[in-house]
Amino acid sequence: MLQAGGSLLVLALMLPVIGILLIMSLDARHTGKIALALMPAGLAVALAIAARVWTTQAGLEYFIGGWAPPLGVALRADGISAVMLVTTSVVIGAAGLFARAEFRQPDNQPEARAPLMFWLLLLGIWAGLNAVFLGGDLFNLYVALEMLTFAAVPLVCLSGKAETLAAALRYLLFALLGSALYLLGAVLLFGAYGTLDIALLAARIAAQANMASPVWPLALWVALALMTVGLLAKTALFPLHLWLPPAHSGAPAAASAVLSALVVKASFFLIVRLWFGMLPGLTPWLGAQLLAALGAAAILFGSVLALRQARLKLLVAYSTVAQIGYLFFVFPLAANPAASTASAALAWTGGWMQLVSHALAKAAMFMAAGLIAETLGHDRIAGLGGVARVVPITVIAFALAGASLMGLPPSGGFVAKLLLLSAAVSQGLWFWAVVMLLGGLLAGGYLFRVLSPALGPLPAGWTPAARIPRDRQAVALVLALGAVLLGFAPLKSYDLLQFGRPAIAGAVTR
Amino acid sequence: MGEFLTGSACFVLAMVALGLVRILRGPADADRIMAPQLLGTGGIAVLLLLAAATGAPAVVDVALSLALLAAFASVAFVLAKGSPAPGKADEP
Amino acid sequence: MTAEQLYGLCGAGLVGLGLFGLITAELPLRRIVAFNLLGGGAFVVFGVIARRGAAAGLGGDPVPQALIITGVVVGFAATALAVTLVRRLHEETGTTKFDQDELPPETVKLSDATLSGGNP
Amino acid sequence: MSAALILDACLVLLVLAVAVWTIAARETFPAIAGFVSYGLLLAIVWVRLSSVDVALTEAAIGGGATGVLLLGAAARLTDRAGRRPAGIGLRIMAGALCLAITAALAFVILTLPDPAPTLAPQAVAGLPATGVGNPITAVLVAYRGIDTLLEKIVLLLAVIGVWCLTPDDSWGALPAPWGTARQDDAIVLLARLLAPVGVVVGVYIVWVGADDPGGAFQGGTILAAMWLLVMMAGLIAPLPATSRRLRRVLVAGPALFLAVAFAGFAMSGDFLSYPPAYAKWLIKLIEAALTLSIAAMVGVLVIGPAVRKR
Amino acid sequence: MSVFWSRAGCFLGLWIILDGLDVGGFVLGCATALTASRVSLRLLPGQGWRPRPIALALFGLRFLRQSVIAGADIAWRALSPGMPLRPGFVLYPTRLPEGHPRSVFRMLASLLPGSLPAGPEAQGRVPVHLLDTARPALAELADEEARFSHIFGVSQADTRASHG
Amino acid sequence: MSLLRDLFTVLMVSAGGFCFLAGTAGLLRFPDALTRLHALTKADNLGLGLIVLGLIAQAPGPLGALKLVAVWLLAQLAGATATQVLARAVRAEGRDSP
Repeated sequence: MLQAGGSLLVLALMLPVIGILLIMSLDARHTGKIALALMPAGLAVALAIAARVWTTQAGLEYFIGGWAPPLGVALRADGISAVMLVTTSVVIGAAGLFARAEFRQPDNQPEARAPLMFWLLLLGIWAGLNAVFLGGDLFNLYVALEMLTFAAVPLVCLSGKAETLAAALRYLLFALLGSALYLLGAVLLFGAYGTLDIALLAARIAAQANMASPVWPLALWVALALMTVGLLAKTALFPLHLWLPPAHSGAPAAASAVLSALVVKASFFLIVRLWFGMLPGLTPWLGAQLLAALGAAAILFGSVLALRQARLKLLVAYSTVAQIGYLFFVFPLAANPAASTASAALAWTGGWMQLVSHALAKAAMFMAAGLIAETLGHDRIAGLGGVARVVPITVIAFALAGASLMGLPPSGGFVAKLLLLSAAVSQGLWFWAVVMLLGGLLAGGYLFRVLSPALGPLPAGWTPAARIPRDRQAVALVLALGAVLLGFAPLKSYDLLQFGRPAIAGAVTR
Repeated sequence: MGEFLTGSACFVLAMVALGLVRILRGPADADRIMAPQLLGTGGIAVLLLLAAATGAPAVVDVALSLALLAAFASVAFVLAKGSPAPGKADEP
Repeated sequence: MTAEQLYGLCGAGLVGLGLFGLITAELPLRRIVAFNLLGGGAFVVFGVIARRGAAAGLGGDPVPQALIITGVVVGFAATALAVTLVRRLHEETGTTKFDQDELPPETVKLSDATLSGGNP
Repeated sequence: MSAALILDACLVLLVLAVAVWTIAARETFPAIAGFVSYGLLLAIVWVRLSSVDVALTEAAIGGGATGVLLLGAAARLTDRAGRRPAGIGLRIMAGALCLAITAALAFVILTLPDPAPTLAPQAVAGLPATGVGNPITAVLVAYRGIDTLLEKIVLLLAVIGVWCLTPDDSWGALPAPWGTARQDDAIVLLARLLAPVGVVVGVYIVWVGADDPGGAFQGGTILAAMWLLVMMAGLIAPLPATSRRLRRVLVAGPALFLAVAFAGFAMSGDFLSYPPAYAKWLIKLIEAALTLSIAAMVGVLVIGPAVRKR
Repeated sequence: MSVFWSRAGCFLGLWIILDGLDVGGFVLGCATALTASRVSLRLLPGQGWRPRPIALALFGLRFLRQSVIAGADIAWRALSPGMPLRPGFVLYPTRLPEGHPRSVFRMLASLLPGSLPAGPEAQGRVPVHLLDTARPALAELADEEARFSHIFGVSQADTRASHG
Repeated sequence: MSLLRDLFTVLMVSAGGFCFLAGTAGLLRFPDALTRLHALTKADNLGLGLIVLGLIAQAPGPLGALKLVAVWLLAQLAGATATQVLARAVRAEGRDSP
């Protein structure tokens, strides 16, 4: 059985794994080189997958070992997977470049812990993310989620400081709770439908729904509820966000960037897979509203808390709590049975645009915050005075990323929020529109708190705690520019997001 | 015969359960760590009985693994107890 | 009541107990144990589903059985990581308790966080 | 009512009682002693559910690795719960929530479709192509080999995570998980006598796994337990995280698995597919390599990282 | 070298007990037995052990008998209404050389009726916990020890460690 | 012959069960940790031994029977080690002194 493009999917999944195995078995001096060499290769594979999805206008699918589901496991890539794969390799690559100097093995000395661990864990996160974006099987996705957890938690406490250990422990406990609930849901689905393959599940659920006397499939809803709650804990949607700020603010800057930009999105991606991919046309209306309500609460609560933070990294982390909220407007807006197809498509595109632009912007922002903290030797917002004069590129990156988060035109964040907003308005869901606008204002508030002193005068007699090389600042700037330039992407390119939607099953079921 | 063996397994399990109640209540940690020991022996007996009752020889392998690892909990406990204050567990 | 139903209820009970412990326990080590109970419950439920799928001369559906093994392994790895984290935390701070309340320290009052920024 | 059903009922009650004890015990240590017992009881539950493979896993993990891990931690961490238990309001709310979830689960389980959907016939039908006789091994290494491969990466990441928790100044130092107290000669004797026997049993469990219950994970865990026992007895030293040999053993299994998986592209057209003529031997080779890696992984996970130098 | 081969033979026997006689398995069994024998020899070098086969078998039978008596003894004490217990400690002066012989003997002693070596010895005296201090436990232990040292060919007077 | 064999099994397994009963009675009634330890290991190991003996009669072949014996021997070894080790732990906790 020849499955076109399948080898690309396998390669995307296995490149980081190969990296981990190589680093573990070779001398530590090669660590950074191996990881950095794999990153362009990974990007090329991701782009090739995206190109394939674009040209075929449908999903790619690969049955591993030639064993078709339900017995075997399928890998699938549709438009959103392709976009996520590309985003992931860009952000991971940027994090790698950013961290290259910081996590270099010392020459002519015995192997050091942090550099070795950092690269291994970064590759672990990458492998986990790719596995999540490509997985077509609920249990395979469970393993993927665990890969992500096991790589992300140690990154949080890479420095070994007591407070980061506590943050990592809290993160791990939340994540384990999430995985356990997710697994339980998957188990129930297997019991009820005899398969773990998302496409097959979708077909069987749809068949059940079409039957003349539909039995209320309680198993389905219990499973969906358990899995969604579990994944929400991993996404840190309010009120399950408690673990996120200490974890993301305690990690090294490059790791925070990856965690905030990508890792929390992986579980969101899975929620979308479940709600849209597994239940095409059956999305529970009340549940979707509830998710959006939590999202709205996250926006308001996270923004207000961001406004109250005294430390820059925590502010950025709370901003992630808030920005995640926007993603959840996709559920009522794209799955509204009353909405027109065009309006639903707008919301869908807007949601993913928000995800991608936030990924780029937040990665840039965490890197910038890390550089600022390095320069100053601390990250107290009260002590930011004049930092723009020392590291102008960094502050510009921070400001550009902030503009995208606020939704200022012409950034990617602007387009995302505009799309979501217009979908909300066209569907008459005014309330969500108001929350989005309010969130933008609050974001402006907390960013202003940072930028206003940063652009002010330097205190007299100030000396930098560390000199920041230009290339590290440039990485943050490029990411921030990317977030802004996303706003200029030709409208046609948004179609990529639509391939395979909403019946992800529809595109690939044979 | 199968019925008798299953019944015996049930009886042994009930005995183990009763013993477990007593042990887990302590008072000392050393009492409590007898629980895995009790379950080790009792569990092996139950498994062997079940293996014979259901004619599943592979179950004997489970009993074998349990027997191989039966002392582990006690050993781990004693070592861990002993380690914060070296020699503490060894003084008479 | 069949044996499968009995064990199914057992699994459901274990899940509830584990979840309760995971939410309410004060010490992280107890939460880790509760997580293991919860996982065990989920696996028992899965095992019941496997048992119900007995066919083709097998005592149960081998696919869920194999997945349970994978799940047990992953659960063990999680336990090991969590226990190590707890021990390291204890080594650093002398306690394993971490702040259960939500706000990290060092927040400023909203009224102080004026839009003019916090310039000293 | 048959004896079997009475046995099942006893077992279920006992498991639930031990679980309640584990959650409700005030002190940590009794809870953990209860939990280790729970693991052993689950092994019997798995036998009753006709999942002997899982029972073996549970016996090896619950009886050996997890017990050592948790008991070690519990005996060392002297933390006690505060006088103030979690707020009564929280407990009631959590209790209600958990009760609701249990009730929903119970209802779902009792109303699962009848006849149950099953993949058993398909799994059996695929066996000839894999050359193994134990369908569970076929699922783990062939049908859903990708899960097993990624699971090994999960284990590897857990090892990396555990190593990552080494304090910087102790990187490369030997972990000393059981202190340096004078060894108890009973333990030493046990290690000397049991370890070689355990090697035979471990290899046997892997070997029979091809056709009967058993397999790489179960056997590997038993080997790991023996390694741990010998270290507990102080007969050999643990290996440091910087040991190249250890790292190669850790990587060997997953690497070979991956190599065979990629070779599948060339040999039979698909990633992770086996050419039918060699399938059986390739699978056994992979299992053998995985066993070594698993033993090393489980061992390292239990030993933990080197601790801070004083 | 003969120690190595005799142990390998034992482990091969164990393999056959476990796996049965199957050709493929037998080859692996041989390899495993050799590995196990190497492990065993490394952990427990062969010097100082000259067990006599027939005596060993007799000792095994005696050991079986003792453990039956031990179990019955406990059962009697536990189930009789008066619960005849007079628990206490004695210090048993062992004459076995330090090291394995003593460890093995303590292990066997822990299976004897009513006695349980508890705690490390001091100056060659092993604290033994007894269920019934009225029994002539010291004499019984000494008797067992004499048999033990005869069978395993360790001299009781020898105070030097049989191996380090 | 089969009847005789079954009778032997019933007898031995019942005796084994009785030993477990006695062991549990000891656990419940004995006054301190060390005496309970006696009850735990000796009675239960004898119980296991008797059950093994009873099941040997039902074993599929000589190898199966030997495997049962191997299980029992391993359990004995574990029991003997655990008793000593636990006895020390009990004394280390200082509840019973010589």
